[in-house]
Amino acid sequence: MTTRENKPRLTRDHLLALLRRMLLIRHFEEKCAELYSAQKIHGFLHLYIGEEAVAVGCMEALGPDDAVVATYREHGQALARGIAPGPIMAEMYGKREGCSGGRGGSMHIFDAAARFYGGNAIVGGGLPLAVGLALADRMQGRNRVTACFFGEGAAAEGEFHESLNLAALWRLPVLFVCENNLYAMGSALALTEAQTDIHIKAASYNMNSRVVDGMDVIAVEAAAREAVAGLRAGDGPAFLECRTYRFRAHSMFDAQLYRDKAEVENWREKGPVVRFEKWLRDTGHLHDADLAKIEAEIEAEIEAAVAFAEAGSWEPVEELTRDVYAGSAGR
Amino acid sequence: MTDEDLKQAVKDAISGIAPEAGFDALDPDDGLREQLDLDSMDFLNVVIALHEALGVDIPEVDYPRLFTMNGAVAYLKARLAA
Amino acid sequence: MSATKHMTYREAVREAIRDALGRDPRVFLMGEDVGHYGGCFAVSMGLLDEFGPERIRDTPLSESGFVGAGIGAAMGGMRPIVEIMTVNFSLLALDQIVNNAATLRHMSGGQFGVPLVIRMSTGGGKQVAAQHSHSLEGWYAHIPGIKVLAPATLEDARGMLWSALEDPDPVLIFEHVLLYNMEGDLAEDAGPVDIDRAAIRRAGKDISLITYGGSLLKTLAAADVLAGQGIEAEVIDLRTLRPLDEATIIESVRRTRRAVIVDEGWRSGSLSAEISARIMEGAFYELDAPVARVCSAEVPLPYPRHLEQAALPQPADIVAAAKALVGGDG
Amino acid sequence: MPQLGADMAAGTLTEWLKHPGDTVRRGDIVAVVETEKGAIEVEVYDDGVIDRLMVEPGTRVPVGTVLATLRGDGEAPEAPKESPEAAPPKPVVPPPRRTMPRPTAEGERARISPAAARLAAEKGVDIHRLAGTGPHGAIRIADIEAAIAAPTPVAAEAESPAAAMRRAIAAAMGRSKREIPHYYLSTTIDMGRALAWLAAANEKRPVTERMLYGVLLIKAVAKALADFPELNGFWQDGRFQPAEAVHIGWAISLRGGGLVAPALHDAGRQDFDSLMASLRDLVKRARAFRLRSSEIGGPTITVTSLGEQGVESVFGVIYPPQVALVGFGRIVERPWVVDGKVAPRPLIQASLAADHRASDGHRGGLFLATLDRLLQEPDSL
Repeated sequence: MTTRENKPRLTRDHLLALLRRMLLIRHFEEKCAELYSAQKIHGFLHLYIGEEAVAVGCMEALGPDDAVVATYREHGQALARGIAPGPIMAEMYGKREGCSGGRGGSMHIFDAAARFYGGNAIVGGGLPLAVGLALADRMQGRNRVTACFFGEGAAAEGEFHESLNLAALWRLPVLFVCENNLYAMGSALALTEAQTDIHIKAASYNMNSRVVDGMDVIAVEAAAREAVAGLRAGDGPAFLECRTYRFRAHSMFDAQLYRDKAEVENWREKGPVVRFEKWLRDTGHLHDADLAKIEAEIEAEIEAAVAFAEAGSWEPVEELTRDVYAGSAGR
Repeated sequence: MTDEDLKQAVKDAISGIAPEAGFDALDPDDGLREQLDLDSMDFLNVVIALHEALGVDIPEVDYPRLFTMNGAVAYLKARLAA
Repeated sequence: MSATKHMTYREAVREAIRDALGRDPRVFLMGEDVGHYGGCFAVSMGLLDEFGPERIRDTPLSESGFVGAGIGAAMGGMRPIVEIMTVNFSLLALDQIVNNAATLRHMSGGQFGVPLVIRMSTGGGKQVAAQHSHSLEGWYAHIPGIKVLAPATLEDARGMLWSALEDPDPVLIFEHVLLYNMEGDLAEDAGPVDIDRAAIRRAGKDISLITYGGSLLKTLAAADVLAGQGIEAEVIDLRTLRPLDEATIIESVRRTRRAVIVDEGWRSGSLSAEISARIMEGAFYELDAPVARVCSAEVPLPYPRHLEQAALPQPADIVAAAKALVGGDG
Repeated sequence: MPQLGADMAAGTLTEWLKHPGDTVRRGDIVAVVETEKGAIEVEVYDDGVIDRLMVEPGTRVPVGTVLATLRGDGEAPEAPKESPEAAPPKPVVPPPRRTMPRPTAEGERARISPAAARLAAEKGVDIHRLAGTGPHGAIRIADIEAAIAAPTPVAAEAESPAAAMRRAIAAAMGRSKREIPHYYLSTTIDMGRALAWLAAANEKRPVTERMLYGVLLIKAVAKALADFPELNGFWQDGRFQPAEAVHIGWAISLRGGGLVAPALHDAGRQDFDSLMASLRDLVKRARAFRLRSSEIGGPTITVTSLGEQGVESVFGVIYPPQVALVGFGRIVERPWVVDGKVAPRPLIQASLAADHRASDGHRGGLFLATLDRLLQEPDSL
């Protein structure tokens, strides 16, 4: 664990809150896997298990007015951002009570109140949006930050380079968070990138750019706070490469031929939750009773979310074209 | 006027109404109207034609006596003689 | 007749941009070479000096990047006018336009709208060869969630922009390359115009000639020729390609019972194909002849002038198509 | 069989890693399944004891099939759970608006524009004998309008007038039976007074002005129609359009077949002499095929009388777009009760065929009753 001087305020409440949020994400994602097998959730499902520390750590640095642009693997970010599990689960079911009205599903979580500008299913598609949001804030004199999450796969897309250049060129308050989980879908990073240190690419666009251990929630939080402080001071965009690992397949239909089980087990021991629990126990912050209480609360919260989704309703077909255009039923 | 003249007069009256009427196969003692498909309007026009051709007035009550060719000839002969 | 000013279509567009920038601080222009260079078609000449680099923003050659940024800025409360140099380069930004701009409102359950205007030039005829001469507005008219306009007159070039900016959803404006130098008189007080109805530019009883944008002048010329031969052609300027003003189209065809559609796109799967289908659906029993179409030859537009002109729809083609339908002594 | 991916419909169980009686924890891998994308481990989401294995290794089963049953620690084996909640209703995509089918012309398909086809159908123009002047020789509106204007069909030289008439009658009668819901009524009318009045009237008249009883029938029908407008007019564009005046189409049968019903204009207001004169003239010219087309069009109702050689009663087919037809049978001497006593009287069967869209039986009955009453007072006609 890092013990550098700029580590966040490590009060017990704060540490347990971090653990609680990571456990909520972990259990939520495992419940999603179960519900997918039971054909309650359809289509594509990309789970965040193993990468919880990145979302939880980064969200600590953002305020309620800041904006978040994420990708199709965004359940963890949505939960960490404070969107209630019920509407997210209902969205997975495709119910109209879902946070996107049931229309987006797992890959398209939207929430205006949380300024959560969605899951974007086109790799790299969200980066230009984040640049635009930051541009609008800057032009309207609002001191807000836009955080943009994406995987290392996006680094191969043209939009990655165009967006980083625009943000740096116009000194826009964007926090680019790259979740480098070593595999772009089925291809190991070394097979797709000449330069596998993604943060070096970002640095070449003349912006603050660094790498951090994505499995260490405290380290991620510290790095995120430092980067966001720079953004708010007008230093221009910042890039954070979080080295992490996804314990489950890229998506639900993936035999994971591209990696062997030993590697997965190896990373599982180094997983964010296991490590953080161990560190909290070693430092006396966490006792069995606390953990049991947290686990029970989360269990109940997850069951309630599933019940909320099960009880949800289907959007009537008559509303099919509502919102294609503003106001009208669409033409 | 001879019987032949009278028969010709009747034929002329009818052909003015029904130009395509064929007299050669006509049975002189059978109904003219049935054989030549003459309805009441046609028959009235025949009566009018005979009146104009022969100057003879034929009251409605005598119509039945004109229903066959021979009957007509006999009736007209009598009326003209009177 | 109110006082008028003689100007070009290009100046009318510039006037529209200047007017919008003046009316609303949220409006800003973004695109390649719109600032220092003054716009590749000189539309935004002088605007940088007048409004400054914050609101007249040159961008790197990153169509997907700056169109996506325009979408983000619109979602963030601005009213951006993004200029893509030509429809040919817009292919690089198709993902942002289709998967983000057109989709977000519906997919977010109505939470996020994209009040964005994208302007781009379109069409051929200037011998710049295949990669710079496409006419693909028909593609965009296929996409629910956006609106598509084709200003063909000075009034529309001057008036459509503000109405488009006021629209809460993305609006694409296609300016045909051959129109920029078109001259005419525009009323001094010309202002915003509607953007959801077609216009009958010439009334007629024998046949309806339906067209838009760069083909309007050719179609009006064809109508003159037909008039000389006793055929009164009605010319409809679509003005909006999405939504199509079906009411005006059907009403006209019901009256004239014949229709020729003039569309610079390639025939297969073109906007003219869509309009022909709607006429068949809406006025089938009124048709006295099959619907005809005059489109570009299905070939990458060639560089040499004689080939390019042969590929593009011409007035003579329109006259021939119309006479074939009216037939005989007309 | 768990759903393991968006495009997975079924899977083949290759191997069981747990067996009946084994205790399992949530998250344990219990089996391996082969899919198009390779072998995937199947985990269990509940704690419990394997009860029964329902599927043999090597068999391919659709997603959702129960592979094995689980019971709680120490519980007795029980029946498998019912299938998961029904899939969300298949969204009902509104069927694409069906475009109207094109009316198929009888016989071989003439090339004709839709507008011309509709006009031809409306005006009962037979398109098969028309030559088209439109694109590719297709028939167009101009051709239909020309056909309507000049009834003798342009291209029908080879066809005799009688054959052409037969074709027109066929089209009209066919259309009548297809479109008009006929109802029929009939009544017996004592013609005694009317015929007596006629005989007396004819005695005072020269033979050239002698009248037939048909004229009385026409007058009576015309007068009766004054109180029954719903029988005098046309059914067009889906609704009844009453005629301003009564123009009676008198059906004249032609020798050698064929029928025509020229109109006696404003029959109600013509006096007997003018009616008889125009009737006689029409019959003479009709029978000689020298009727003008203008005289054919225009009747607001048709009356048909079979005359002496006919049968006692006739129920006619309405001539579209009219809405009624009055039929008279042969006058027959029959016993009839007059002032309580039975007496031989000349009786005639009067019938009404009417379009039930425009009028109802009750009104039709009253019309025939009025007709009877008028014929009892020939002076009032």
